[in-house]
Amino acid sequence: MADLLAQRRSPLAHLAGELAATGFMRELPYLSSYEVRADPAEPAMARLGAALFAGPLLAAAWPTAGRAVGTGPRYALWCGPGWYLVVDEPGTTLESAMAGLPAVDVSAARTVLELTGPFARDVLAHGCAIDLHPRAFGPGSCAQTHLAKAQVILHQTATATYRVFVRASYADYLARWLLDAAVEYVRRIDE
Amino acid sequence: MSQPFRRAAGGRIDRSRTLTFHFEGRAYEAHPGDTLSSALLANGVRVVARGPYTGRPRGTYGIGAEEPNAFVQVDSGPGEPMVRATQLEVYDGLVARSLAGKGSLGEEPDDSRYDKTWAHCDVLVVGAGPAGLAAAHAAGVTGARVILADERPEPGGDLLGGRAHLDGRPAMDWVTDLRARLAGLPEVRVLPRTTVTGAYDGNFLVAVQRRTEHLGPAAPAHVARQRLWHIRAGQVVLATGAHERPILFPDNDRPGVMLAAAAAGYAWRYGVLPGRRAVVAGAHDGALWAAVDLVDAGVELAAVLDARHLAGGQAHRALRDRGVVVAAGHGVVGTDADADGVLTAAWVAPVDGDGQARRIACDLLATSGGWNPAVHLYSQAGGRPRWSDDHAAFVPGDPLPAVACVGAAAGTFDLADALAEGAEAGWQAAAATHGGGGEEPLPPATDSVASAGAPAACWITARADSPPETIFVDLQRDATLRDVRRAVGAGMRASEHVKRFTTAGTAADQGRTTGVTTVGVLAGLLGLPVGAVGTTTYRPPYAPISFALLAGRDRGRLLDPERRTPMHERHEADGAVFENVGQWKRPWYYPAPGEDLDQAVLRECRAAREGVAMMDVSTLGKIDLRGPDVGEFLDRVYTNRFSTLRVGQCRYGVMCRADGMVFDDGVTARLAPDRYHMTTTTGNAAAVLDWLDEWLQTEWPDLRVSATSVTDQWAAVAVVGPGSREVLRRLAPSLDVSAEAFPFLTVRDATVAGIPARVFRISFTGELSYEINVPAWYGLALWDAVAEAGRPAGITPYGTETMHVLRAEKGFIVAGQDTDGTVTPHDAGLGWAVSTVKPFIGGRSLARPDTARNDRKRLVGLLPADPSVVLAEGAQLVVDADAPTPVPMLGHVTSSYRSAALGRSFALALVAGGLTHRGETLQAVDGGQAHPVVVTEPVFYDAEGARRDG
Amino acid sequence: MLSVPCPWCGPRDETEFRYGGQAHVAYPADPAACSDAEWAGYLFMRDNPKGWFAERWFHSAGCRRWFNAVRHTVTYEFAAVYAPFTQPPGVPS
Amino acid sequence: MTHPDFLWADPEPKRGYDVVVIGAGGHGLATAYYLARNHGITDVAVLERGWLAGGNMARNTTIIRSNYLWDESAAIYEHSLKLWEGLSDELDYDILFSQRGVLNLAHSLPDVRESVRRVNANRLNGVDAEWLTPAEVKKLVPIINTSQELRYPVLGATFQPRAGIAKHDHVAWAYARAAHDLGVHLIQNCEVTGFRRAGDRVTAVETSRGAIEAGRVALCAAGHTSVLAQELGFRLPLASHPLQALVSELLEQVLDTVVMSNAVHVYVSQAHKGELVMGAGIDAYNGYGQRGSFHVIESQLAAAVELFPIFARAHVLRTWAGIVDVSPDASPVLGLTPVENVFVNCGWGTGGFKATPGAGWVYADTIAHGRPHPLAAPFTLDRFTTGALVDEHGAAAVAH
Repeated sequence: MADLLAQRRSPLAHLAGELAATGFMRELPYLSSYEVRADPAEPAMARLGAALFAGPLLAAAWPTAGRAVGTGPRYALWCGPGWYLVVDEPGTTLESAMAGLPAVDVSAARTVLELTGPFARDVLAHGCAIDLHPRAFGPGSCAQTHLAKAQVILHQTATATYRVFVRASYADYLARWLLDAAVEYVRRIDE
Repeated sequence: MSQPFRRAAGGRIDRSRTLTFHFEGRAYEAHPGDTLSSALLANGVRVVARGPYTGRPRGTYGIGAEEPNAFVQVDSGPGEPMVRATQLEVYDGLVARSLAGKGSLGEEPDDSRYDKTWAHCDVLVVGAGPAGLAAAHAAGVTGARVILADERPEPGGDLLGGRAHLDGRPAMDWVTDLRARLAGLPEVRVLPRTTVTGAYDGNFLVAVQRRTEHLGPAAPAHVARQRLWHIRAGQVVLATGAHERPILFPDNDRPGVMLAAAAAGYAWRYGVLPGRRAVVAGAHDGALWAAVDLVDAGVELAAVLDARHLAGGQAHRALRDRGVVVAAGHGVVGTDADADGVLTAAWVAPVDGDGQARRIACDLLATSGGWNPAVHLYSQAGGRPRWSDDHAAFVPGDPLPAVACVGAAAGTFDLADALAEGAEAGWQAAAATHGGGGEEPLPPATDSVASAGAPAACWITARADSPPETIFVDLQRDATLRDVRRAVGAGMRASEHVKRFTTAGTAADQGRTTGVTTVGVLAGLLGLPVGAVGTTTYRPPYAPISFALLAGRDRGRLLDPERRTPMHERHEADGAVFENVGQWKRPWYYPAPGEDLDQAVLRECRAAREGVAMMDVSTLGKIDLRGPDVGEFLDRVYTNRFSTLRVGQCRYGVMCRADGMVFDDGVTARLAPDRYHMTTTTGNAAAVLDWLDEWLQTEWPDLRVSATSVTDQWAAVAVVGPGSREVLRRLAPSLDVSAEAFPFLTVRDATVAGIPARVFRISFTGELSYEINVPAWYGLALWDAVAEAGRPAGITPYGTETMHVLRAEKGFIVAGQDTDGTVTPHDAGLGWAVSTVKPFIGGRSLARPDTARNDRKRLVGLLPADPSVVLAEGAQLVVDADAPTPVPMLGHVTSSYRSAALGRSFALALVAGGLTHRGETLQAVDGGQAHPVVVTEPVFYDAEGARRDG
Repeated sequence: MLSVPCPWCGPRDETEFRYGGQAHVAYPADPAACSDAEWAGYLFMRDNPKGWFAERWFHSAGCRRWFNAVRHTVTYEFAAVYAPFTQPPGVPS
Repeated sequence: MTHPDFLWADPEPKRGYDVVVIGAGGHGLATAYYLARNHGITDVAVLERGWLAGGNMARNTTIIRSNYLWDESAAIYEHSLKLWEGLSDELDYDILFSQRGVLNLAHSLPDVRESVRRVNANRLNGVDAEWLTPAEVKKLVPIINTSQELRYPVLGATFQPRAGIAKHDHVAWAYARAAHDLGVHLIQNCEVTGFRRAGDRVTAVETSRGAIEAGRVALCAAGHTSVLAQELGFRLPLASHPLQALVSELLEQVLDTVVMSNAVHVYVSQAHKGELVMGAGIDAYNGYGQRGSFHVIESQLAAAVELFPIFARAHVLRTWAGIVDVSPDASPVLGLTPVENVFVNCGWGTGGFKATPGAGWVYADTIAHGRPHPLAAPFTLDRFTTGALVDEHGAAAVAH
C-alpha cells in the first residue's frame, strides 16, 4: 500500500513551492471524495449519514442549499438538489457505507486549493462573482460557481479559510491564476 | 520655469513640493495635486490641442470629465493615447504632447498589471460631492454595506474648488470630518479615482479605479495600474453632479474661451489664474457667481454679460460690491485672436436685435449656459431623461427601481437641498436593502443664497450675419452650426440623424459639454420644443475604458484555461509538440531529433502497426451512469441499442441531435446491471453531459438515471499494436490477457503496474489494443510503467496525428472532422449502428424528404492517382475542374494522410451520392490545383478486421 | 450581465448558465406519428415575443438543474422561476 | 466627405400604396429602391417606427464579404458584393466602400480544415479567396501577433481581397435619397400596430399614424419580424438576440484590413476616421433590449489584446447592441408567407448589412413577381420542413 501511495502525484505538486511562498495558499492533495446523488429522504441516505457522522443524519440534517455539514475532516457539501459531495481525509474508503447508493468515487477528479488568512476573501473576489461577505457566506457555506474561468466548488471551512475544489485538469490554470491574483497580497505580507 | 499664473496661495495643491513635467518637448514645473491642465495654465500654456480638420488651436475648456479639447498623448510610463489633461494628475517625469482629436498606439507592449474584482453592497453611491457624501454617510451609519466611488483623487466634488461654508466652517472641513467618520464605519468602502462607467440591468455597475497612474515612475510594478470593479448593488444613489455647458458664439473655439465655473475652479481649487482679464458671459446665476469667484481670485473683470434681462439678486449685488456691473441682455458675438490663434478680445452685443458690437480686450472668456445634470448612468440603467423648462436642462424622468438621483444630477443645484436630498436617499436606500438602523444624520447648515431668477435656455449668441462655420457645436470634431443647418436642410429631423450627419457628439468627450446645446440648436432650427427633439441615447461606458483593463488577467497563458492531463510534464520532457483540442493540450506528435511532422508520424504509425505504441487518452470524456433505467435511457440517446449489452461488454455508439445530425460518438461499457461507463469525444465531453441532463430533467424525469462526469477521475493510456498484449501481460501478471479470456469489446478490472485499474479492450486503430484507466493521480506512474514495460519492444509514444492516420486507414470517422453538423449517421457510413426498430433522439428527422434523399453527401475513401500526393483536407471534389464557374462541387476531403502501412497517400471524403461513384475518377481541387482521385470504400487497411486480436 | 435567479442557488451571474430557449416545447410522445410540418414545428418554430417570455435555463456551473423562468425580453426582468413540467405562475401584464 | 444638400422628404402617409415595406433599415430602403428602379413599382411606402435606418443599420460593424461556404449562400452574398462594387456610382453617393480585404483567422487544426474547405469552395464558386500562412498574415497585417506561443496561435487565415467595409449611414441615406427621388414615401415615426385582413390577404397596415392600405406587404423588420408574424398568424423559426459592438477613440492608422476570428471571438476593423470598430458573438438569451451583457465585451477585448498587443492602450469609447434575428441554420428566410400578399425577408442574423444590396434586389424581384427570385429559392420557409437547410452554423464557422 505504501508503494502504491508513493506512486501518486497530485495535480499541483509542481507548484507546491510557489503556493507555499504566498504564505496563504496550499494544495490539499488526495482528499477522498464521493459524489452521491440521492433523495436525502431515502433510508439509505439516513444510513449513510449515520455511518459518516456517527449519529443519524436524517433527511433534514443533510446540508441544505448552499451549506455543508461536518466539522472536518469529514464533510458533506450540498452540490444541488439530491446531490452531495462527501469529503474525507486522504485514503479513506467509504464504499461500504455507500453501498446501494449512486455514489461515485471522484477522489482523483479534483484537487483542493486552500486559502487561509486575512487576504483569502479578497483574492477570491478577483475572480469569483458570488458574494463572499460574512453576511452572505461564512463558515459552513459552500457553492458551485466559477473562479476565474474554472468551475469550482467553494467551501468555507472556518472564519478565514476557504477550500477550492477544482478539477484536476484545470488545477494548473487555476493555481497560476491565483498566484497572479495574489501578487499584491504577497508583497503586503513581505512588507 | 516659474509658474507665472500661479496664485500666491490657496488651492488643494502641495506647494512644498515641485514636480517637473514635459509638454510638447518643454519642461515645466507643477505641484502635487495639479492636473496637467491646471499645471499648463499655471505656466501660461494656452494651446493644448488642435482641431482635427481645421487645425485651429484649442485650449483647456473645462475642469474635469466634461473636457472636450484638452486630450493629450502620454508618452511616459506605459503611455496612453487620448487622456483628458483635466483629469491627468501630474507626476514627476510626466511627458505628454498635444493631439488633434486622434491618439496613437505605442509600439512597445504594455507590461503593466491590470486587475478585476467583484464587489457586492447594499448601497452604491456614485459621486462624492456634497450629495454623495451625505448619502454615503446616512447609509453607512445604519451598518449597511456601502461603496462610495468618486472619479477624483479626493472626495468633495464641487466643494473642492468652492468657497461654500457648512455648519459655519469652510466646507472642506466638513468633508474632512465626514471622511473620518466614513473611515470609522467598517462596512463603508470609499473608492477614490474610481469612475463608475457602466450601469447595467439589475443594478450591476462597472467601475474603473486608477490605482497607480498618479505615481508615475514611482508606481510599484506589482500593483495593478487599474482595477475594474464589477459591483452588484441592492440600491444605487447617483450623485454624479452636472456638467457645465457653454453658450456658442462665432469663434468660440479659441484658447482662452473656457467654461465659467471651470475657470473659477482653477483659481480656487488649483490656485491658478486661468487669465488676467476676463469677460464672463452666461445665462444663469452660476455664471455670475463664477464671475465673483474670478474677481475675488484677482482676475480683472472686463465685462460680465447675462443673456437674461434680469437685474438685482444677490449675485448682481455681490458683483456691484466689487465694482462690476452686469450687462443684462448681452452676449458674446465674436472673438479676436493673436497670431497663435489665442484669444485677445471678445465682441459683445445685446442679444436682441442687431445692436452695435463692442470689442473688449481679454485673455479669458468664461462662458456658461447652465448645467446639464449628469444623467448618463440613469439613462444607461434604462431611465429616460426629460426636458425641464424650470431647469433649462434634461433631468432624470421617471424614477427607476432601486435607483435614486440626487443633487445636481437630479437638477437640485442648491447646496442645502442637495445635502438633504443625498442624506434622505442614502437613508432610504439602506432601509430598503439592509433594513436600516441607527439614527439618521442631519445634513449640515449651509450659507447658500437665493437665486436671481430661473436659468434661460440660451444656446447661441451671434449676429444674423455671423458665419455659421465659425460657430463650433463640437470642438473635438470641428463640427459647426453650418453642419447642423445643412443636416436640417437635407431633411433630417431626428437628433440621431443630425449627430451622424455632423458627427457632433461622437468624439472622445461624447458631446458632454455641447450635446444638449446641439439639441437646443436643432430644436430652434426645426421650430420645436427642446423636449420634442430629445437627446441622443447615452451608452456605456460613461468614461473610456482601456482595452488592457477589460482584458484584465485574461492574457497570455491565462487567456483561457489550459487543461492538462496528469502525464503532461512527461510529454513535455519527451519533446511532444502539442495540439489544442478545445481547452486541452494534447501531444500532436513526438518528433525525434531532426524529424518533421511527416517523418515522426510515419515512424509512430509504423510502431503501432508493427510493434507497440502508446498514447495518452486521458482527455476522452467519461461519464458514470447509474440507475435501473440507464439501459433504456441509452437506447433513446444512442442510435443503436445498449440495454442488451451484457455486463463486462463494450459497444460503439452514435448519438444525434434532434435534427438527426451526428452529435457525438464513443464506446460505452456496462460495468454492472445498473451501471454504465460512457466515453465521449474529447471536445464534446461537457456538451454530452449537459445533453444527458437536459433529457433526463426536462423530458424523461421518470427514468431513474444519474450521470456523473468522471473525465478528470481517470487517466488513461492506450497500448496499441501487435506487441500490446505482451506489454499488458508484464504489467498485469494476474490478468489473463489471452484473446479468449479477454476478448475484443470487453472490460476488466485489474491491477496494472501495482495500480488498481480498469482495462478496456477496444481499438480505434484496428490493431490489438488496450486502454488502461487508473485514478488520475496514478496517471504519470502508469505512463512510466507502460513505457518501461514496453521498452524491450521499442514502445513508441504517439500523438493525435498518428491516431488520426491509423483510424482513417480503418475508415473510422472523427465526429467534427468527417462530420460537420449536416451529416447523418447514414451519411457518415454508420448506418449499421442505426436501429430501425427502436426510437431514438433524432430518428424522426432522418425521414424528412431532404434527409432521406439517396444522393446526399456520404462518406467515401479516395486514392489519389499519384500516390505521393497528400490531398489538402478541405480540397473540393469536382468532375471537371476546368468547368466555368460556378463549378459544381460534389463534396470535399475531410481527412487526408500519408500512410506508412499502405505506402501511399489516401483520404476520406464526403461526396454527393457516396459510393455510387465507386471506381470513378474525380478531381480534388485545392488552391487552384486539381489532383485526380479514385473513389473507393472508406476502409483501406485490414478490411476483414483480422488484426484486432493481435 | 444578467443575474439569473436560480431556484436552488439564488441569484447568480448569467455566465454560470446555459440558455435553453422557449419553455414548454415538449418532445412529441410519438415522433414517428408527426407529420413533417409538425416535426419541423417541434424542431425549429419558436415563439419570439417582445415582452414576457417563458424560457428555459440550465445552471450548468452550479446545481446543474434545468428550470423555467418568465423573463421580459425588453427589460430583461425576471418575474418568476418554476420547475419543469409545471405551468408558469401568473405573468405580469 | 460632404453629403448632398437634400436627402429625403418627410411626407404624410397616403391612403394606400401598391407596396408597403415595413422597416426602413438598409434592407427596407434597398428593397423600395429596387422595386422602383428595377420593376417600375414606385407607389411604395417604407414605414419606420423610429428614425430612418436607426435599427441594426445604425449599429453594425459594416463588414462586407461573400466568402460563405455553401453554394446558395455564396451566390446571394456574392451577388450582393458585386452590387456593392458599383453602389457609389449607382446611387451617386460616396458610401466609403473600401475593399481592404477580410481575414478570417484559423486558430486550431479544425479551423484550418474548415478554412481551406471554404477557400476552395469560394474559388470554385467564383468568389475570390486565398489561404494565407501565418507569415503571409503577418505580412499583410504587421500588428497581428503570430507567435506560436499564444494560447490559441494563428495557424493561418482565409483572405477575401474584395471584401471590406462601407459607411453604414451613407449606405442608408444613399438608398433613401435614391428611393425618394423615384417617388417612394419614407414615413418615419410610424409604428405598425396591426393588420387588416380579408380572407388570406392583408388589405391594410394599421399604424400609429392611421391605417394604410396595401396591395402587397413586405416585412423587413429584422429582429422584430417575429412580432409582426405573430400579428399575421404564422410562426417563424427565429430568435432575436442582442449583438454588441463597440468603438475606440480615434487613433492613428494601424490596421487597413478587416480581421475576424471566430475561435477567440472578435472582429475588428479601423474605420476611415480612425476608430477601431469591433464586435463579437451574440448574447445567448432572447432579447429586444438593444443592450447586451458586459462580460461579452470583456472577453472580446481579451481576445483583441491577445491578437493585437498594441491595442492594449486603446480605450472603449462607446458600446451598443443591435437586435439580430437568428434562424436555426444561420441563413435568411426570404420569400412568400402563408398570407397571400405578405412577403418576408428576415433571419439574416449577423449577416444583414453585407447583404443589403443583394437582399433588396432579390426581395424586390420576389415581391414584384410573386415568386421567389432564383437566388432566394433556397431560402424559403419550407426548408425547415423538408430538412434542406443551408447550414452555415453547423458546417462552418459562421460569422459576421
